[in-house]
Amino acid sequence: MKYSIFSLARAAFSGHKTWQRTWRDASPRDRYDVVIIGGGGHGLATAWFLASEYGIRNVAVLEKGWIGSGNAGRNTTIIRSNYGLPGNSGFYELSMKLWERMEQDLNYNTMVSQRGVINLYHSDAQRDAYARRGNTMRINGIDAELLDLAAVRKMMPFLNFDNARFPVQGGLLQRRGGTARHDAVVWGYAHAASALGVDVIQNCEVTGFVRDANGKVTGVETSRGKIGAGKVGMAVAGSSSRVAAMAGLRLPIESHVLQAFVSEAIKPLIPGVMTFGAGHFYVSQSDKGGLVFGGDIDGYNSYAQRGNMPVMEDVCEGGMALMPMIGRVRLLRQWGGIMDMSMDGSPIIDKTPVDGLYLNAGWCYGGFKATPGSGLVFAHLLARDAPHEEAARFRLDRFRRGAMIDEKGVGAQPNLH
Amino acid sequence: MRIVCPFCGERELGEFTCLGDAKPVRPAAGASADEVFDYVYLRDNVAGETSEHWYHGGGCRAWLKITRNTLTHEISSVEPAAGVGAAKVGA
Amino acid sequence: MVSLAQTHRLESGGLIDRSAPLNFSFDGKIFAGFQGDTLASALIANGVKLVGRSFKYHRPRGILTAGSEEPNALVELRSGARREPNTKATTAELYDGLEAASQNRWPSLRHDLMAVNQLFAPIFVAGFYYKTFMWPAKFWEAIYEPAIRRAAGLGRAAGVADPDHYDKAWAHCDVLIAGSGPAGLAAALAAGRIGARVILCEEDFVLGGRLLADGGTIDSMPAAEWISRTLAELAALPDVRIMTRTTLFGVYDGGTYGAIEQVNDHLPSPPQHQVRQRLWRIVAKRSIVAAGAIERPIVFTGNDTPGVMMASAMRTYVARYAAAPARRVALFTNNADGWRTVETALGAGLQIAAVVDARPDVSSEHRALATKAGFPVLNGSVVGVEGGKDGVRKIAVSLIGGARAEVEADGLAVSGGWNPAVGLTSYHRGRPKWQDDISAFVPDSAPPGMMAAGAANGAYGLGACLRQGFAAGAAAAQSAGRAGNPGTAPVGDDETFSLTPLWHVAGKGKAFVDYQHDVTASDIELAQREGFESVEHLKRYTTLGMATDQGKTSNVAGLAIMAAVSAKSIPETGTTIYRPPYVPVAIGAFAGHHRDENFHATRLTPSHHWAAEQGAVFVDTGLWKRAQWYPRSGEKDWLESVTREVKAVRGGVGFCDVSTLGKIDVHGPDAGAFLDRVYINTFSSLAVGKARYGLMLREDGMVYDDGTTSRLAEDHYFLTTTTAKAGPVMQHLEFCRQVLFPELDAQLTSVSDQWAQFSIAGPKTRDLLREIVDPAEDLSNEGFPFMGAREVALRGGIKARLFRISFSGEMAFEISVPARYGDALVRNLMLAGKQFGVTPYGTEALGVMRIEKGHVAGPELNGTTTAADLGLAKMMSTKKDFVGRVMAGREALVAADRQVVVGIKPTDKTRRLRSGAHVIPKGEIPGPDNDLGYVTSVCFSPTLDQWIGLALVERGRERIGEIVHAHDPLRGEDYDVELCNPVFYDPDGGRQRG
Amino acid sequence: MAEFSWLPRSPLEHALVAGAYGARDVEPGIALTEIRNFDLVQIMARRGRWADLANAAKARFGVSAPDTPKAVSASDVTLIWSGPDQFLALSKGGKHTMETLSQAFSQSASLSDQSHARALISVTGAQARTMLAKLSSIDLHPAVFPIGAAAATSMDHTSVNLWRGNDRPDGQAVFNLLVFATFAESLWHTMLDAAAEYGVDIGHSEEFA
Repeated sequence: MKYSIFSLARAAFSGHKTWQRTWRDASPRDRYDVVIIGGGGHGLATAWFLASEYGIRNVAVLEKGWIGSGNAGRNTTIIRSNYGLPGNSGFYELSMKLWERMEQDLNYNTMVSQRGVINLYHSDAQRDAYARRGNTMRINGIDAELLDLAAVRKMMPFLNFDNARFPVQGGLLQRRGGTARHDAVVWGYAHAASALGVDVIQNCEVTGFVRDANGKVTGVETSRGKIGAGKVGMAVAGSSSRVAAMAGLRLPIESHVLQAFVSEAIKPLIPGVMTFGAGHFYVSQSDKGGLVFGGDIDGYNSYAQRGNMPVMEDVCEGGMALMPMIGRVRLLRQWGGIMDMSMDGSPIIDKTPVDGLYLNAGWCYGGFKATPGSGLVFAHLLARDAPHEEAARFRLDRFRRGAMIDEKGVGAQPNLH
Repeated sequence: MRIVCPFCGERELGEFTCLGDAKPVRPAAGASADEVFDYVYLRDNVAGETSEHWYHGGGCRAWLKITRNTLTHEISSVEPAAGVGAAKVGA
Repeated sequence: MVSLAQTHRLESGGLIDRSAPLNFSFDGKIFAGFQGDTLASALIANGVKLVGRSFKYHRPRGILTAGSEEPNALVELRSGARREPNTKATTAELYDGLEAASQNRWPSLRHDLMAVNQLFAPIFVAGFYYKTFMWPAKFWEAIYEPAIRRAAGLGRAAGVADPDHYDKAWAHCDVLIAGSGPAGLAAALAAGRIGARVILCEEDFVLGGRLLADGGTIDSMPAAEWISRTLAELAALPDVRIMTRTTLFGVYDGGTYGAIEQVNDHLPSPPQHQVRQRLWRIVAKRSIVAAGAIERPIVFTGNDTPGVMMASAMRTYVARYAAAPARRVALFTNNADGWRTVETALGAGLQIAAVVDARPDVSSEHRALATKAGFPVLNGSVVGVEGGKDGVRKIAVSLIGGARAEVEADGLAVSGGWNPAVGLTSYHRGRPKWQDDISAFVPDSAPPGMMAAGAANGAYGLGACLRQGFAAGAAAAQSAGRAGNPGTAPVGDDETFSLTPLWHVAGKGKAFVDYQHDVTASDIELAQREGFESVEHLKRYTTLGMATDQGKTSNVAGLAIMAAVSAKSIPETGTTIYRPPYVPVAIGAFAGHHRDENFHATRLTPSHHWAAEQGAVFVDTGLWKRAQWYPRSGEKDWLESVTREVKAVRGGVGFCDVSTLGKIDVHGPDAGAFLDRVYINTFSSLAVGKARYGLMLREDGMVYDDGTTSRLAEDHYFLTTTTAKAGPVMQHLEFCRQVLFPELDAQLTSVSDQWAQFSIAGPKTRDLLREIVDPAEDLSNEGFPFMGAREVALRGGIKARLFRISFSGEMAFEISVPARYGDALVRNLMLAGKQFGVTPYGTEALGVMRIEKGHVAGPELNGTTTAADLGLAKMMSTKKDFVGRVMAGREALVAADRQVVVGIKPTDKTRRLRSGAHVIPKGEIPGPDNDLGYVTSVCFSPTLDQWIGLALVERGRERIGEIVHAHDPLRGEDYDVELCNPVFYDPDGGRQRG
Repeated sequence: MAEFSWLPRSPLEHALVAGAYGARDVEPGIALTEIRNFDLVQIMARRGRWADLANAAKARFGVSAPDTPKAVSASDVTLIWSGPDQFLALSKGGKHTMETLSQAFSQSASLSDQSHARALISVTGAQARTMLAKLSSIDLHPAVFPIGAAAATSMDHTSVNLWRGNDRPDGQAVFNLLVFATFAESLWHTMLDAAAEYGVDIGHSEEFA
């Protein structure tokens, strides 16, 4: 059923009894052309692009729990394409363009809200680094503006300009950046992919790979039986190493916990997305009114999906340093996600050394904004066996070659990215 | 998290920094680039018990080898790194 | 003062202090209450029923509960900069002058135009917004979203800086107890008597938990008397600490707990020098969750009408606060416990209109009570509530068997049973288990060291609470290693708990599950229909349980309804993940002291206060404050000051505080061998008395840091790092020493703070030094050659270290003295240097001179450059192993097309350069494929009288002499620059060697 | 030629204002005293040389070098454990300076002068533990942190050496803090903020507490 204000009004007459499932409740079939492991945003987007762009509809998405139960459902919903290095800029802009048409593509309101993303700077050196980055964006056809102090003051008069330890000097603004409703992205892709024939299979945990005599992956073992596959794509960020290990692979990835926080709902207080340049704090306000914020990863390897107090305090200290008006706003919920932290802070989308097995991993804490782009380029790789041009640098062998994409310049130490 | 430093006793997480997996051992001089690549870049990234290098930078500045479960954060052992306490080894 | 009637205050009773009347205002109207009231109890005492509006439909709402589970009675407390949105009236302590306002309504609470949303209720079902507002795309940001955002949210934040202070503290104990009800107090008694260090946290301002409202007999005395005896005994124990107004909100790893103490929220503002709230990090060997249980509503049509209240809350208002929520009370219950409300109400002289009991049978005692008091017992369910903003008027009842009845009442008490407070026990992602006899989830697993006791553990009777609490206290103390005698446990009555599960009474009209978020039973049915059956999907799709009450009254009912419609059992349906904090906590408390200037520590150099006296402008460099330049009167801008400083150095002599560099003593017989492994170049061969520039890599082959290291003795090197990397390099070196190369006999100590270090530079440096250094010291080029390093005596007796090194390219020394002499040294330099025009210079002039000299610094050492990129490939020894050697050789890191450091200067000498501009081949249209690199550092060079800079440019060294385009679209600038040798000044180095 | 004066200046000279601070309506619950002008030498045993160092220390100071988190005092020196195989020697009056100690430990240890790298603050008073609980994650309960206990720890993300000295004559516990000199002023302000509500008596001294 097509979603619109008219269908809603019609359904209202029947007490909304006429609505169907948002996606079909599929059970696994024996074989698919492509099996995607992971029913998060990336996996479902990949399936949708396979079906809609590449004409491959005999596709299953296997999810061990409920769709969106991983990082897709526990991130801070920011979308942006303000990267500074070749490889990243083009890819994230591709993704941004797909965000801009997502609701029409999917017939699902994912609440893509381009209210702007600003990275504040507090020193000349930081301004220069942002200038370099912003110019990269402009050269790649991405919108970027370097704001001075007066412009920031006008836009965000509530920041601490008077007695800050590290006074704000300006910011790098991407007006097209913003937020989207994370769960809706998952449901929207499931809705649209399912409509094109993709099987979205929940409560189906992959427990191993089926390999032929040559070692080629020909299917997966799951908690719901063996499923044959022409190709298998992994989109399980947070668990990439665990799943890859079933195929005997070791990855340049560590799993780390990133905490996120939301405040009680309050009337509109802040515009857009802000990141503090002198501490670990970024924030936006959801449509419901909660301040959604976060900071740095906890810094130790973890699969526990929960963090500890030092980082929680550190994040709130950053928040209070930046805008002391939030002192009496209450933190309502705290949670954690498992980040696939790669060795250079950038993702990996590539064939693996195992024939038939394809990898989409290493998103660090930037995975949400990449969702549509990741889906498209991974679908391309699965369909064509060659990288999409905007993902040509996200190769697995780049670490061995020395062609890292290291935005932060901290090297092979995942917890610093 | 609380870590029982073998020198200082139980201390809170904020005094420590985690570097990462302690299993990879730095290859000796003359090792191949592949061996060094493996050491620098590839990780088992275990979901479960694993050993890690932690630094008690906010305390006694000892590097520690900690066995910790990444699913529960439970710590089962803490040992000093090889070079800590070297004053008490045979000269 | 006006005397204000408290129309619904009972004549006697309650734990309020009638001798301490307090005035307060709600929506501008003045009311009176007493010390000991909450805002909610005081409003009730004044007959106020309507206190808020719901989130989506703006339905009128009243007070539902008497605790932190309250979904409805949220107010903006206080005003101005202290305005606190979404404050629960049920936990806000009354103080004189309290100001509260209702929220999420316009223009007023009684006449809220936003209630028009109710007209759209047929469309505004769960998740409706996912199905619409999609066309046209641009309308989302422009029209739909702003409207939604304005309508959403609840209260308004102050919007200005919080004027109050917060701090954070640590506490340590053997046994931590959450809750001061019978189980908590019994636990404290047992653990305390055994000799354990005990901390008991109670969110309320009075101790006793449910005993305060429900009373009972313990050890043959009234509960109140038992409480005061128990508190006296606990007070006499040296290591038992009772913290009221303190809520345990989270449990973290290793027995670390978070608690929030509302130190001064019960006052209009904190007294001078005191904080508003304090965040506690409590480290406990064992903990006992005795946080009780939360009574749960029954979902029926009209259940959100003001005047519908939880049965236990009604008891609390009547018994504890002597405030009557209604004069004529009806009770709707599915369990025996609800009947306590009847007893309490009758005891306070209120009328009972009827008891609607969903169970087929009611005990004979209760029947007798009904007969005696003359009210009917209706076996059935409430199916409708007549009433509105001003409360309940009439209740429609469907009797078992199908008959209907109506009851006139002005208040309806509801009890659907109790849910143990399983939050704390579940925060490590443990799921509670279903217990059939009480139809509730109880803790199954718990974080290490934690146990639950009493109602929090599903034990609802007073006797059981006391027994469980006492046993838990004793067990916790013992397992924490204490071995005293707990004495005997307090004894109380055992009550039987009889309940017939009832979650939802089907009917027409809205029946609310989540009051605050307006989630109805039919929303849950819709979610199920659309496939959102998983409880997590249910929560996310309908927003059930995501409001400020965190679903304390709604979650279990919601999933029970989901279980029913999806034909599963409740345990099969399961719970969502419980997430801390247990109650919402002010963000300011998590920040504590660390805000404004105190966000991070500040490091000051030894010459800081002297520089401040000179009027220096300071710049933040990491935690440091460094003098950036020293403006003089008449100078029109920073550039003029900096230019003067540079010229003064190049033409005479100046000095700069460089104490911020990291300084490390490397000692031991293997110190040289150690440095050989951490630097790319060799240090073991360095002669004593000499300094050498060193470069270190990360193991991935990228440049990590640089600095000058001197050999002061055979077994003693003095290593310097950049300011930014001082801490990380120390950690890295300790890693190398302790982990990578444990066989080496080397010792490391940070001496960053021991030495005040100054760079003295310029052709007259020696003249100045000779004034200050003991004349016996030979400072000639022969006696103290370039890169020499040694200790010298200064005039007046103290010792200093001199290093003949130069960052500026001038004849220069760095001098270091023990830090407490740093202030004296600058003053003496000024005194001695007056005759030479000595000029203090700041970091800007330092930066100008290093760019003129082509030295790389932070912008070039950006973590993605190799030694070769920086033009330092020749330093890499091929004769030894060192950190980063192998990975530095990877193909892409030695490729010919890498971006390398070059100099740039504008072809138009009057043009200003800016860092961050990109480099594009001349004549080409900028694009990703011809982006050759970017400008890293720029300055106005007074020496060359033009702007110059350094850049990282693809094949830069091959391009020297090429004119390229500096492209800076961010700042709207495009201009030609020439790529040149990065050493702009004295390329032969004659000046620094002279 | 000018004659130069070399007056040492404490890192707290600017920030420390002697006298009362904070709440005035109560008996001061905290006394903060800076001790100025001391000698402090970091002594680190070399590889395999702990026994030699211990012997040398015993001979030089008359007490055993601390090998666990403790502070041990002799008549003219306090030895404060600062990490595995290392301790600090704190003294006054030039008795145990770098110069004088390097002879005694030349074979067994590496010495590093820290005399100017730290400020020394003593905290005492009825509320000392309460106030320190805001700064320190260490358990300072008398049974856990008795006289002579020491800790290398952090306050306000800054490294400190903390040890408990002898009680004051009135029975109040005394906590000594060595803080890095360039952080001292900042940490001092943090301490004052933590102490203000209890009333503070501020002073400085040339003598150890």
